[in-house]
Amino acid sequence: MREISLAEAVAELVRDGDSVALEGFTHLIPVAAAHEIIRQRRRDLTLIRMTPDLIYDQLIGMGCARKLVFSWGGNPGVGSLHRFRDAIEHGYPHPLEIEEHSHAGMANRYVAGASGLPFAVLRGYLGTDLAKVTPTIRTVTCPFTGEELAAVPALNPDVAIVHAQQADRRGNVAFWGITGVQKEVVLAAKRALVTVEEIVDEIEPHHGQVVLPSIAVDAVVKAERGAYPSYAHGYYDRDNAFYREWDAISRDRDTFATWMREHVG
Amino acid sequence: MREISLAEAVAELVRDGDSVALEGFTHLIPVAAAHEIIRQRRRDLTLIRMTPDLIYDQLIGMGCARKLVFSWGGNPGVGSLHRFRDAIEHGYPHPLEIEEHSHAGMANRYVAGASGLPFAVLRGYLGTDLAKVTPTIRTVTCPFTGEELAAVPALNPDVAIVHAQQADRRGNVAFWGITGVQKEVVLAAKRALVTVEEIVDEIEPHHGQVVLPSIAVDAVVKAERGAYPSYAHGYYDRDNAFYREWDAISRDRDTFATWMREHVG
Amino acid sequence: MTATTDEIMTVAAARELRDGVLCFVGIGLPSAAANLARATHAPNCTLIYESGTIGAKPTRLPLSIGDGELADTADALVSVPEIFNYWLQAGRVDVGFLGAAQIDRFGNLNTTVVGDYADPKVRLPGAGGAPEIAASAKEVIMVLRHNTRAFVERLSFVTSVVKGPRVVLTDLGVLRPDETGELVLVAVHPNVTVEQAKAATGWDLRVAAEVAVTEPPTEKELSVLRALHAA
Amino acid sequence: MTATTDEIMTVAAARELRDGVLCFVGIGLPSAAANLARATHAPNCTLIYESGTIGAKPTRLPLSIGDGELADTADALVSVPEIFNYWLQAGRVDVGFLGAAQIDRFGNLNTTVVGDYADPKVRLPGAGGAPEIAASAKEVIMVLRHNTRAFVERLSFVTSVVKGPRVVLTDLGVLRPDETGELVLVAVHPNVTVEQAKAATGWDLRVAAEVAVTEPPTEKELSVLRALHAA
Repeated sequence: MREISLAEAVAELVRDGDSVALEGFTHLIPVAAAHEIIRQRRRDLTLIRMTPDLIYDQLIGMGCARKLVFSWGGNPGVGSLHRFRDAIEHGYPHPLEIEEHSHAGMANRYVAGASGLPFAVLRGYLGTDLAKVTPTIRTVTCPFTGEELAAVPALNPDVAIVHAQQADRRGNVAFWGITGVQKEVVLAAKRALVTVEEIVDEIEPHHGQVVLPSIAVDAVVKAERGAYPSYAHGYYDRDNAFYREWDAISRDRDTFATWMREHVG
Repeated sequence: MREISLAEAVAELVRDGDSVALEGFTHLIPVAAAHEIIRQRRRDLTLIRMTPDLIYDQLIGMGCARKLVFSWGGNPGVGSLHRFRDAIEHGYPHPLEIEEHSHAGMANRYVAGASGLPFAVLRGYLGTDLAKVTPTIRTVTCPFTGEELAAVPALNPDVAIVHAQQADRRGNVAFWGITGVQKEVVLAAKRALVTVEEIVDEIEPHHGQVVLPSIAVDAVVKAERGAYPSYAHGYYDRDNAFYREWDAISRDRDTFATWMREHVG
Repeated sequence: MTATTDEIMTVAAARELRDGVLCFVGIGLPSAAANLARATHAPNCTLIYESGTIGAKPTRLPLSIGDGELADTADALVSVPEIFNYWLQAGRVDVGFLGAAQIDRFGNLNTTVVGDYADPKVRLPGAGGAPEIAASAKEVIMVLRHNTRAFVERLSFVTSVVKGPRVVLTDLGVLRPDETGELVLVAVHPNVTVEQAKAATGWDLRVAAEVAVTEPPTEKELSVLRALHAA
Repeated sequence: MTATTDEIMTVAAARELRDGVLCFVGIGLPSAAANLARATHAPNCTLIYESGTIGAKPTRLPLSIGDGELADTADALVSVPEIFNYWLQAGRVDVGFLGAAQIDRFGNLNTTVVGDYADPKVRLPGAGGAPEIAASAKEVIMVLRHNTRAFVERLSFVTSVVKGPRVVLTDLGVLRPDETGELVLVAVHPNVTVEQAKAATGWDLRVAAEVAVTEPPTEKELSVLRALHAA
């Protein structure tokens, strides 16, 4: 495995204008990598993520994003994402284009992307206004039953970024606990960066473990506590208090800017 | 978990005329359950399996099957399945209807079945004669790119039967090693029977482990060495010699009948 | 113990959950109600969270749908695509629990925007798992606070269309659909009047011929609920 | 050591595998060739078997595509749907290795029946993974014994249509497609004549202007191959 720093990996893999998916479903959110993207002042990104949360609030608030592809944008268990809302409601710091799906739609878009298919089929969106405002929701007819189902196009981000608990020295990556769509987003993306808590000699089995073989990944970088304030199962807990504090930090534009300058740089 | 014998489970869950999928990809083939079906003299079954091997040779040779849905019918590493060939080539012991797919098609049919979708989409069968002889291969057009892809209907067997290494006392089932399509076939089926090597207090994690929660399964039955002569990773090895011997046993109708009477009953 | 209106609503929601069902749980009030049910009259319910935990048995209420407690106590952990495709879409879920910012008289839900979609007054989180839970669960239980901002004549945006039989639990009472699908007030909580419920509804709320009064939370229900919150 | 014709064929096939590629391996001769390559000039190949093992490093040759040895030595174990969807169909596979009962002059393959489909003379195993390997792998290497039953003017059944660039290794020589896609004899193995190859082909086999002679297996190649078989 190539030795590389997080700064080098982001510099090499994430470019202005890219579509970038940082995934992690509550668990294992790639916070360290998101902060590195902010420090490197990437611009015009199409940010993709099922659950835009604090890191996307930060990326949007710092002006990195041109567009957001998502299915649920909130601070889980707390409330609104104020930078996300400010961008959509008031165009601050600049207007944000959105492409909005349901969780089932987004998950299946990644599955189609990972599978090399142009689209995915699901029972979804029926009767909702989502299909009216999102042009990437269409229908397809079953050639056997004649039933009409929803169709969504594959997602193939330029870059996928995820955080995992472990990699071995050959670059095989292990996640366990809640593993979300991490396997799918990595396999759907053109380039993949994985930050890990720890590099180990041998990956030990764990319940619900997902292993990505090294050939699926372009760079593996050690980033201890790289998912904080989210959590890494077996390493550290979610800092629920910080999620609550973020509400006050992010509510005001200046408070947010000051906090980012002091804590992210 | 309900205490039940294999004979009771098969009597309750497998009925004449049912579509029955016994899966296990080389590893964990549910041999004990197949033999119980033969002993209970089930008839007119639609047998479904990606890789009909010795157990399907036996079920077909003993006259249990009316139809076979499959993608590769051979004795892996050895050669032909002679009872399968005798049924197709000479209609012995009676004619066998076949519905033939590729592995990719069969795997996706189970995925669609497990997902509650009427069909699956894949890049497959292009230019082959399979689409000419198999009416369950059609096409669908991507509503985004206009690309034409293959479509196959969902498989939802009446009964799925698989063999696993362990179940805990609440009926959660654990497979590891090569897990094939076992999760999908169980979730696609109307009823599911799992035989296991061992009932344990607590399922320990293993590399590549798949856990089926108890609610996905109708009956869990202990059947030690229930996959022999295939293997159960961590319990016993594949009896490669028996696979070679089967070639001679199965080649002749009478030798086969005698062997079955003596060894299965 | 005196119950708060939120506690009465949560207890009423928990009571709707029959034992033995497979329940797809959203975070917040639905999670509190489902776990209260599991800890009292419905110990054999299986709880599924969209994060991929099946059969989670949390002893404290998770703050998010992906808390480690859910993974630690689950029978099985699966990916998010599997939860939505193999579990929800496949029709295995008996009961879905949903909240919303807005509801209309037919129980359709809005969690997307207040105001115009392109230029919203309030941008809400969005759909999440709700449209497919609403469509695929055999039965949907909705929980939301009763006021005219939430109970509206016309939704700003239809995020989810609820299909199956359903019940709506509020901090004022209980609503169930009649044969046309329109929600009817069938019960009020203790010390709540029918007039209060009507005044808190943005349309002309239909009222059942006989309006029941909710049994107040028992000591057991309240103490278990508070323990779940405190843990 | 004197090499058998099967050994020469297997060694020739192994040499076609460039180091570092991702190779989807069928059982039998392809598996022997791929593992010989990994043990000699191509140590950084990643082998995928359709049973769901990625990066298997077997020290003995598996009898079937699902042997425990493959799982024990793999970097990752995935389900069969994942192997076909996330790995093969996604276009990650550089090289597919295929055998067949029949091949035509364009490299199309039959593994289904000899004779009529509805009333076959010989019922063969069927498609397995071959149609999608043939279509999705960037390059396909075919290995089969050279005789007029196998090399036929017209296939009884088209099971697989090979798309990418390809090579056919037989026990007599090496065939590669020209610009029209027709297979041309480009090399013969030691002690094999062009006439023998032509006589073993069921169509009028085209022959390259210069027909090379295969380098005989080295001592190293033979001893490693035999050790793989013996282990």
